[in-house]
Amino acid sequence: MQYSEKVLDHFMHPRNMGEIENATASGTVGNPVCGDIMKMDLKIEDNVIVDAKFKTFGCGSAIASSSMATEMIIGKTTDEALDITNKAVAEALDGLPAVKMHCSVLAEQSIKKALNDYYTRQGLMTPERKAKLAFLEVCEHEDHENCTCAEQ
Amino acid sequence: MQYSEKVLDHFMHPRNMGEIENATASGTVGNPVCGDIMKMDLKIEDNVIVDAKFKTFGCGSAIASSSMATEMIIGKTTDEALDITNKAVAEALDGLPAVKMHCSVLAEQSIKKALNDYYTRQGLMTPERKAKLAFLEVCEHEDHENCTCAEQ
Amino acid sequence: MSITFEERLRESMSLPRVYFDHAATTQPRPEVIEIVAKALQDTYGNPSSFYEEGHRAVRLLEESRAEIAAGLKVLPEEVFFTSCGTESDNWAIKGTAYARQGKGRHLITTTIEHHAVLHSMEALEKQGFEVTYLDVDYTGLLDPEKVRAAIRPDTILVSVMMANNEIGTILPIREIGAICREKGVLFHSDAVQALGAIPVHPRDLNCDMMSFSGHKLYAPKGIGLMYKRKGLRIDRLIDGGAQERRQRGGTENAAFAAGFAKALQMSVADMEHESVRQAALRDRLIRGVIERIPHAKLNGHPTRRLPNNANFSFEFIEGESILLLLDSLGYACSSGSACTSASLDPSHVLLGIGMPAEIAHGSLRVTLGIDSTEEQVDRFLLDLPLIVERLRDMSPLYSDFKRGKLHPLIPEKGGTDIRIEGQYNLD
Amino acid sequence: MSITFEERLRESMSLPRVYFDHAATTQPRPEVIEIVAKALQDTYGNPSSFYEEGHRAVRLLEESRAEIAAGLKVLPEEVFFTSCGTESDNWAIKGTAYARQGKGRHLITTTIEHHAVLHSMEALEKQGFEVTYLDVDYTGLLDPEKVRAAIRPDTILVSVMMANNEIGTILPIREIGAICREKGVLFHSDAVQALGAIPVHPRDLNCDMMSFSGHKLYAPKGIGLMYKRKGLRIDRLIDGGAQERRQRGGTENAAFAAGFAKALQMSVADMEHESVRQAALRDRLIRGVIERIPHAKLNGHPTRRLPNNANFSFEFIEGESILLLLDSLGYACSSGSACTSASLDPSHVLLGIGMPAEIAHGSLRVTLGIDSTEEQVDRFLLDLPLIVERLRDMSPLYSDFKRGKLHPLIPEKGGTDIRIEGQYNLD
Ligand SMILES: Cc1ncc(COP(=O)(O)O)c(C=O)c1O
Ligand SMILES: Cc1ncc(COP(=O)(O)O)c(C=O)c1O
Repeated sequence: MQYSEKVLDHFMHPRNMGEIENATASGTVGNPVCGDIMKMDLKIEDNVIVDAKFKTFGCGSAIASSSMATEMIIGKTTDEALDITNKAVAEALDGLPAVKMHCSVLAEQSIKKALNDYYTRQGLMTPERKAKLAFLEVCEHEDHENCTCAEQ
Repeated sequence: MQYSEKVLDHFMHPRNMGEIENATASGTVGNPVCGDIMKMDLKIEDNVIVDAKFKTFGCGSAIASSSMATEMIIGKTTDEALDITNKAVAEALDGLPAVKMHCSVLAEQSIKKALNDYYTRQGLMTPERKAKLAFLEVCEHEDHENCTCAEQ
Repeated sequence: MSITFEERLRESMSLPRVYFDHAATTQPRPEVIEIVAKALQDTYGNPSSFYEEGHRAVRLLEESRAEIAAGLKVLPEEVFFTSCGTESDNWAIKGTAYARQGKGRHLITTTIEHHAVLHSMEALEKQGFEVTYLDVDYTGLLDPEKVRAAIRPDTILVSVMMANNEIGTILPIREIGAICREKGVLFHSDAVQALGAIPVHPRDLNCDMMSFSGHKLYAPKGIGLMYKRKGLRIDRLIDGGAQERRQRGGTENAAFAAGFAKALQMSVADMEHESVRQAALRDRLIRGVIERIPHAKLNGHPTRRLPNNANFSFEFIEGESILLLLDSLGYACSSGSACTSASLDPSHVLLGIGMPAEIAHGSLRVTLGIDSTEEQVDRFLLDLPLIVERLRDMSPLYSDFKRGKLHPLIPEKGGTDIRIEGQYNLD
Repeated sequence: MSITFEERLRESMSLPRVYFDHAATTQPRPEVIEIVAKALQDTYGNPSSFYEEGHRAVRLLEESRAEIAAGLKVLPEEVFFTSCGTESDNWAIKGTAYARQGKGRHLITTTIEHHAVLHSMEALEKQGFEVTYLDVDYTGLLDPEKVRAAIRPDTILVSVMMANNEIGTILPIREIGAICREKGVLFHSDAVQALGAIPVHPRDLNCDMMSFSGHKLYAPKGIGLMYKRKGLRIDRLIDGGAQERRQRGGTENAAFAAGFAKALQMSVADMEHESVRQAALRDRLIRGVIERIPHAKLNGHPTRRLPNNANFSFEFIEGESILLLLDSLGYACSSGSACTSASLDPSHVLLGIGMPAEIAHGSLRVTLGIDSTEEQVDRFLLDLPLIVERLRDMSPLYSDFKRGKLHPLIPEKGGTDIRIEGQYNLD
């Protein structure tokens, strides 16, 4: 198993690593038992993500995926960010090894969890948005059996 | 599996190979199905083996064993020759590989078969001699199951 | 002929040795040894390791796999490295049997397979599996229709070798494979002797699994291959780590894998030329032997045989003594397969093609290789008749024949397509 | 400390790489490579062949076997060559199970064995055998009395490793073997990690069978050994020709056998000196790591461990990312056994010694070798704290801890003999 240059670059030089003081919204997914936790902080102005920062406990591809994810959402509207899939994150990294695809899933979910927080708190939740956030129903109660690391 | 120098010497330069015209006695043991046949011709004068010649169809150690056997019996009385064991033949050859010990058995038996021929035809058979030749009872009717190649 | 054995024995001291046992094993090509030694030195990482040295090893391993796959015209993920041809045979047969025993417990093979196959089958028989051993004809060929007739509803595997290691006969495995496919039965072929000598493309040959071994094609001893069709699941023989797509545990021998890839690539590149060259040498050898030695016959198929294989029977004499005298004159040959040389039984292959034991004991296998020359063959044709004559002079069977007491089973003028009938009638 | 990771990253470009993963595999010694290359070239005959080239090969093979037997203080006929440690483990376990199933179908092992053992056991379980997996304590030790208590009338085999490949703990196999002998149960030990590092004498250790692998002691990958007590009959794993006293088919890899013999002989000769030297380096490393890195602990036994093994847990961070950063600074290390690196699960060994999964994910194994130096250790002690710090800075768990939201499982000052209790209580 070997990582692409892009993954290694984002792992060695992570973009937007850190936390945002007084973030507009924040989302944490994963579980230390599974070996991955991602925390995504967003600063949102006029429905546009003006800043994003991550902290990740996890393997190289988890760190790279969160780094890449922040790059992909900064400057996007929240609804655009909501449409970013784990595949898009993985592709932007020039691919991930099969056993590591769940890292890109975590990145997608950490964004969504933060956006869920945002929409809910701002009273902006719509049925459409809710539908795109449906997975969180499971995720909120996640345990080792249901967490993404058991997915592949 | 490798032969001793002695075996190779007797194989490459067999002693007393051939047949004796008007041999006093002669014995053939073995079976082409088993891959070994030894024929031993003896010239006996005053109960002393004055000449012996062999012909052998068989492997290297079969040829070497018959060659060695002829050397061991020439000059001996028939009763002395009767006491020569396959172990003595094998030892004289500095040993035989375990799977080849039956070749020395064949050498012993070819001598005995010739001596049986001699004692019988000369009316010299005694109970003692008969006892030493007992194995021939089996050997006369030998088939693939009973022949010496099935012995080890 | 006025030259004697003793003279040739003296002369042979100053002659180079002649290696005529390429079916037993081959000397690794210099290019292969170089690659192996370099890999042992430079690419020593564990291919499963997660750092530069490991990545380098995994690259070497996977490049080797891809090169081999290209040579076989299969996918890299269909190529599995093993430790030898024997392991591949065991894995294919036992792995299939254990994985499919729910479907049935009947297997089919031939009487002339290598012991790796036969003894795997016997091990399964002890565990309650049932095995049908199909007879071949006197040339070593198997009628594919016999396979069709032997397949039962509970048949789970057919295993038929591609080319026999003793008599060189090339079996009609494509046709057998087609029948197996039609009947929905898995088909394995031991192609250890074929690879490198003739084209081997598992897909074209309708094989689900094939076994190969490096040391028959100028790679080292201790590396084998298994081709296993994509998607086919059988049980593991060697359980352990996640190596070889979790199908075969054990830290990978990337050095020998690279050696195998190089050897195969070179053999495939040489094949067109070498198979013609070796077949011409082989035919020169066969013609010379049959012409010069009375009561001699070629064993195996007269034409449908490996380009490097000649196997003879000489009446009235025994095989090991031929080998010993050949060795003393500088030749490395065998009387059958190397791995049974400690056994006293006549070759199961020769018995399997219907040869009586008394003739089967007197066989000689000569197998040529990339280093074999016309000069070597001609030298051999000078020496072999002296050896046969010398041993016949010692043979009581030959005396009997000379005295008219024994009717020969091989006619005096011999031949390349003789079926032996009957057996000795000794009085 | 004023030096930064980025500075060290730039500096490391001009530094030689440091190989600290000798438990995964080793680079063959130059003397070994030379012997192997020479044997591939000169001793290419098939050891079963009946002529000079074959005799030369069999001599090399048997001399190698005798040399190894001398190193193990056993008889040459008790030493069998295999293709790897994994094959030896499979053979010992499955071969015993199949041969003795008439007597019983129960086997005993531990939870911290290598996958070669564990997956062999699982394969047997699928076939209706029953396996007891004994727990070890938090240091990796197994109380021999637990084995006694687990033995039943239908127990046919106990398999307990001599030294663990991840945490380096040396298990009391002599005592376990004595109990097995007393109870009339066969005892196998996987000594793959022990051979070459500490004295291994199967008889003294009351072992009926032992598994070894060449590549852990500076011989090539692709050769293993099995010690099998004289007279002990188990089933074959690889059926075939008459090689290895009819116990293991396949043309012998005499070249690697000779390499193994050389490597073992050199390791035995070096052992007294090297084990002291490496243990001193290891202790310097352990002390340095625990002193310089907060919330770090040594895994395995504090003293009863292989001289070359150090295994750490670092709280709040994950193992693979440590390895990647180490690799970038020029170090080859591992987080557990190499053969499971593709897996996402935390090490079964760390779980087996009772470590909670959240800590088990953050482990690092450093294993030294004959080429390891004090300079390398000191360089490592400079770099590792930077790496851990960098990853903790990225870790949301560490933020939580800093904010007092998470109670650490490893105390700040760390240690070499810490038993972790409880698990995270995340809100
Ligand atoms: C304890 C232990 N057993 C078995 C093995 C397997 O050895 P091999 O890789 O030679 O199959 C290893 C190493 O991989 C090991 O560390
Ligand atoms: C037809 C055939 N199958 C299998 C084998 C076994 O190969 P290996 O010696 O690599 O185990 C051989 C040669 O020994 C062979 O000729």
